[in-house]
Amino acid sequence: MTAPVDVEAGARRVTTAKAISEAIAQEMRANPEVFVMGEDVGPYGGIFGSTGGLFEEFGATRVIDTPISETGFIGAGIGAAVEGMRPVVELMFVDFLGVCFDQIYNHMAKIHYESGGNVKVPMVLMMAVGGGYSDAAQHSQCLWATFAHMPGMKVVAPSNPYDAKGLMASAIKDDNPVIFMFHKGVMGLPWMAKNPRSIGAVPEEEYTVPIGKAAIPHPGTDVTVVSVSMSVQHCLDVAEKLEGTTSVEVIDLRSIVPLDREAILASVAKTGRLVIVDEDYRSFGLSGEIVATIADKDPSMLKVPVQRVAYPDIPVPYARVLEYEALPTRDKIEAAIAAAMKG
Amino acid sequence: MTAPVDVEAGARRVTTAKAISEAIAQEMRANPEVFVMGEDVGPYGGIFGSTGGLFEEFGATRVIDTPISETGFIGAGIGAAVEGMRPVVELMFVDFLGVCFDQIYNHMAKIHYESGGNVKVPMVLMMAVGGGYSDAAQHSQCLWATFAHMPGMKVVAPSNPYDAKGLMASAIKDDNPVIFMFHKGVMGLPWMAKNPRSIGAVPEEEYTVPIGKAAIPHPGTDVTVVSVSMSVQHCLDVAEKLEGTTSVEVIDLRSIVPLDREAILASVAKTGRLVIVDEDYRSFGLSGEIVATIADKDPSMLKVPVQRVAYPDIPVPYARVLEYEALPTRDKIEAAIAAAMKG
Amino acid sequence: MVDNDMRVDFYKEMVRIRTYEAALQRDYHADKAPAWDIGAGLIPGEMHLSAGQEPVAVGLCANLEQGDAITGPHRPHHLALAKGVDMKAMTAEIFGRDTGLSHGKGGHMHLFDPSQHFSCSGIIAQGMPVAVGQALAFSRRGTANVAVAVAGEGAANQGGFHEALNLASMWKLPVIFIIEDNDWAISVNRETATPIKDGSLRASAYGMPSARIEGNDVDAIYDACRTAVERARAGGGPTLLEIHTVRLWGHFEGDAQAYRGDELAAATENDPIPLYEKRLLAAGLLTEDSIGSIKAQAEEEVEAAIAYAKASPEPKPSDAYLHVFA
Amino acid sequence: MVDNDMRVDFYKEMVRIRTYEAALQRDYHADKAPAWDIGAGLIPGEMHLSAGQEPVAVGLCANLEQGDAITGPHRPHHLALAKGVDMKAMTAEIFGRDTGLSHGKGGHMHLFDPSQHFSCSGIIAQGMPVAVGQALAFSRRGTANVAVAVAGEGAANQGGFHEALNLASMWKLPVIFIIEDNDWAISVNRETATPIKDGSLRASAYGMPSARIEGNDVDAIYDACRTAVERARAGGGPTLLEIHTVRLWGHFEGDAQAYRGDELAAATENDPIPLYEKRLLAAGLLTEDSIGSIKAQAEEEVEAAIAYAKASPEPKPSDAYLHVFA
Ligand SMILES: Cc1ncc(C[n+]2csc(CCOP(=O)(O)OP(=O)(O)O)c2C)c(N)n1
Ligand SMILES: Cc1ncc(C[n+]2csc(CCOP(=O)(O)OP(=O)(O)O)c2C)c(N)n1
Ligand SMILES: [Mg+2]
Ligand SMILES: [Mg+2]
Repeated sequence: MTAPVDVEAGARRVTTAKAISEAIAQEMRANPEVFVMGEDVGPYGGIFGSTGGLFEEFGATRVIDTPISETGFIGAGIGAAVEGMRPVVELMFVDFLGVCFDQIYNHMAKIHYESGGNVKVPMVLMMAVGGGYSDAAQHSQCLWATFAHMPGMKVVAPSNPYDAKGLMASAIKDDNPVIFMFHKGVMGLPWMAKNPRSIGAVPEEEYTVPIGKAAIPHPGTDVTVVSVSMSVQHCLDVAEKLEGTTSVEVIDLRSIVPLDREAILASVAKTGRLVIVDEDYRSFGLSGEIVATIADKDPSMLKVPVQRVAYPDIPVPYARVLEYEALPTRDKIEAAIAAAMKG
Repeated sequence: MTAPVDVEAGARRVTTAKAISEAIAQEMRANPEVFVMGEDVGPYGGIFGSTGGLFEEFGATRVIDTPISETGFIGAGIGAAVEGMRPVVELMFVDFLGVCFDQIYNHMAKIHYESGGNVKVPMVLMMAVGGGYSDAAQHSQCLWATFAHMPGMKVVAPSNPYDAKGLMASAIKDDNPVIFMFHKGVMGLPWMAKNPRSIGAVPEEEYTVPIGKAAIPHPGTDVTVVSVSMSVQHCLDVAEKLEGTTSVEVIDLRSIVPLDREAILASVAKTGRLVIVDEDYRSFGLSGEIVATIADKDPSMLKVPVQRVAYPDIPVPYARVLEYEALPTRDKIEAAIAAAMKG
Repeated sequence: MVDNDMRVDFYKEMVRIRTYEAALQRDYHADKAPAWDIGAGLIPGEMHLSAGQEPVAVGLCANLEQGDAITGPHRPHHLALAKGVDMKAMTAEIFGRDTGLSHGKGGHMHLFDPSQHFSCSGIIAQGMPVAVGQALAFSRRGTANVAVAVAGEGAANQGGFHEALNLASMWKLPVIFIIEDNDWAISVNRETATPIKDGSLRASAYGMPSARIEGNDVDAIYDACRTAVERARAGGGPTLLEIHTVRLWGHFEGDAQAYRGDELAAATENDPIPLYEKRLLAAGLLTEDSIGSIKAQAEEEVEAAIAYAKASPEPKPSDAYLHVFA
Repeated sequence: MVDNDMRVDFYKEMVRIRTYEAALQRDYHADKAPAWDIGAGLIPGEMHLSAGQEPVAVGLCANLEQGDAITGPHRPHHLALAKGVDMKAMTAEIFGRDTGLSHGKGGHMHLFDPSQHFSCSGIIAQGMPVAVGQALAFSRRGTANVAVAVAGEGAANQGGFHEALNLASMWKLPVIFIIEDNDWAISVNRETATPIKDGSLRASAYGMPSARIEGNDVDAIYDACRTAVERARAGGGPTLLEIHTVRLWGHFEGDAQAYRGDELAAATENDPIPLYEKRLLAAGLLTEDSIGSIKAQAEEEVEAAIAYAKASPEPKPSDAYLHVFA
């Protein structure tokens, strides 16, 4: 685990969206086999800005606007990857996985195994996740656990621009399929409310962030708070607020597959108290797996019940008041930390 | 929780496949709005026998063979259900969910919620699950956790003929979408190796088994073994074998959603030792959720580490020797129980 | 055939819809300042308005009865209003209020009115199979009702389109498939995504009758829909209609449409409502006065609906947990 | 055009494939007794054999080079053998051995031979988009290679068919889509599932050239594929070919085919290999002797491959954990 590289004051600060498109551009310059495909990834630059500027630099043969045929173009990405190209394919919203999931989990994820290691599928499938802006039940989910439950894909979900750039570079270089999930809230979009953490210092040069390694952006000793993606920003806000009263160790998983179980175990061994903050649905998902990771080893590590601040098992409602009732907000995180400290 | 109804010696014994088709037939006789739709559900009687005899009795208007268009006919089931019919739709193998998952989780599961309770989708989506006969990576999965992670669907998976008939009757009567998963190994198929438990006493008259209630087919005091579907048969074999040495309490979940958390908690409160046997993939699934259910309440209930005998996070391999390395077999269950007793 | 009374009604209904969309546009943007924040304001979230596509909804729905069904796409308001969905309850839904169609749970892309057999979905083309199932129910019950699936020209490249058309034709069900071809799928032009000019040709892949209707003319749309609906009611099976229409505004609110270039100006000139108004004026069916009063009446109804929505209570936070299961 | 040497080669290759399938059928059933258990024996699992469909594979692959790609369906053996996949490694895979194409991980429905750009999948129609992507790679790299997607007539009702054809046509890629129309999708007859008689008409939905080839005649199939492959190599884009063929045996082994009735007897009479043999005999291209030696040679090759498979070691149990990630 490494905390994000220290960047001097005055360093260039960019949005996560820009960090992602910059990583793709650098890989495209370095490797002619890298190309981008998806809906509105061309002149529009990606609905969430993940491909901004790429069409202008690389043109229509390497930045391909597709019909609304996710099974078709994700399958085409797989075919190109099988032949050794390195496609970066965008599924606009994770919520659309249902129209193309067979290509994803029965093909992209399994071909390498089914071929006994003879066929590689070096492909990045990126997608927007998350809610908080009243996009309702079909456009607001996280669903990382859905991918993570299926073997054969790496799954990453950065919480900030620095990690996003480094993880995208790693994902494109990886010989395996990588699901790259960017939360709309971390993209630093001009048209969405945002935490200042969605814009940050990012080196212009290429670098990688390793897939499968958690970060500890806020070390502490009293309680472990494990989270990923957008929710990490809230956790950090709360951890900073509680400085002086409660020493909160925030673990940013960054990758869901591989899951950095060692980082979690080491922290809980120290604190004995665990809060999990997860914007994906609560049951049968990430939060349960994290708890089980500890119980597999030694349940007595946990001094008190685990607090799961996760999305309740309800579809995402539209009205703001309903959606925020369900989202893992700072207030809920703070209350969960308090409950863990009391217990 | 109720153990399966006591049935006198000499009672009629049928396969799980027959029990399912009988439940459907009885509901079809009682309610003209019930109909069946899917691939090969007509004259063929369902690839796994779930619709045997229905075409002969009810004809082609109520037992409809479809094209290979799962998005099309599952969507059509939803439309019919929205208009108040009660379709029983078969997806031949759960592994095919990827070609129709949007209809399932974005429509079937969410319409009731999105409509604020104004539109019901009383539909059963049944499907075969499970491996053990070298059908490899695309035809051998369980994937109940994939459905269970998504809110809005009930999910049931019987382990024996009695429960299968009663759960199918409940599913058809239910006003909610119900995923009905039958493991090929519990169907009692003439062309597949089977545990004798796949054929059992089943009353001819109609009855229901409640959705959301676990059964305790083998009560015990030393260790809790929680399982579902086919694996329950293995757990019972092991529990019977260990009688006299270890007192094993086997919990047959029967339903994954709603999950009978009380039954699990009550048993673990008694035994302090937990083995989970799950043919679905290990990570981010059922086994983690069960552990978390305990840690949410009181991790100190667990005297020793949890043993998860689950499908490892690998695609299902073809060769028998590879597949059985991965499957939750009796040997592994026995070893896990021994480990739990030692710990 | 369309008669003069119908023409005036068509005009009224198109004005009503446009007035509605314009008012929503106004209120959508009103309180998103200073930084434009999609999640803020009285109407949060994505917003796909239908300006320019009114002739499709009006020409279609003039052929439908309350018991007929529509599954609409992410851009649903024109269809919902023309079908007869209650404007107040729909507006309250879009404003996220407890008096809304779904108590604020669904929002603009998920409008459900079972009394009108109306629904819509934000997932491209996925309403099409649902309409097939509604038609299946109608046909099993022996009603003469029809189900209509409406989707964009972009949606016609989605697998669900193919499967739905094939099923409906195979089972000869009373379904009308309407493709609203507005030339754009967000920023992707039809020519980038669809290799044929006349998408109605796709019907021949299923042995289904079809037509492409040019001109965005409500009269012609009415006639084509009438043929299709009559065929369906009479047991003659499904029809595919591709209707060339125009998207006057952005894909969603906030879309700067840089990708449209000159085409946008041309589109704006093809606004079907002023064009129709001119024809009806010329034919003496409308006068400046009657136009004024039609518009005033529309304003009144729309503002009343918006006022109703604004005055309605929000749902209770804990209502979020209701309605997961029946 | 097909010349006489080619005809003899076609015959040889068809005999080779049939001999292979018959031998697999024998060994598949050999040790499943006493109760027939699908998971037992030397070859466990589902088994979809291709008897009757040899003309498609042979007529197609005679036009292909090693660098061309095929994505096949759940019924892949004829295609794999005709494409040049090594018979020994393929057989060892089907027997679940460590010397198999995939070390026993894939099995009969998941044969991967990257040297021949051959793959297949057990999920209906889902190989079709993958072929489009292979063609995309070929075209980006400027090779003259083509990609072929093969699927059944049942698969042509799946959404993936539609999306793949649309993409390939839109991007004018070197893809040949082959629909093997054997009249059946398991127990569901074409007439129950597909509302049009000539499925090649579906190509017009994408502005794509197409043909339906009747007669299950390898010569005609060769010619049609040749036209398509040449067009693709020359940059002329994709073609859809629907080839009427016959499924002589059950959908999978163990299928009693009660649903087929009289049609089965007729199908059996249409076995393409004896018919072709008769023609070549009549034309003097074959003699009873040469037929005998062709069959003997095929037997020899096939039995050697099976012997190789049987003699090969099984994978180590712990190998199950290898190859999840590269
Ligand atoms: C399956 C799926 N893919 C992508 C999207 C994102 N999306 C929403 S609207 C849209 C464009 C739709 O174009 P069209 O069908 O022509 O309808 P229009 O917006 O023009 O009315 C896209 C791509 C989606 N909602 N669902
Ligand atoms: C998406 C999907 N749906 C259903 C199946 C089950 N299935 C396997 S083969 C088959 C029939 C295929 O028919 P066709 O495409 O005509 O090929 P054929 O078997 O005749 O060669 C079906 C329904 C599957 N494998 N994948
Ligand atoms: Mg459009
Ligand atoms: Mg077939």
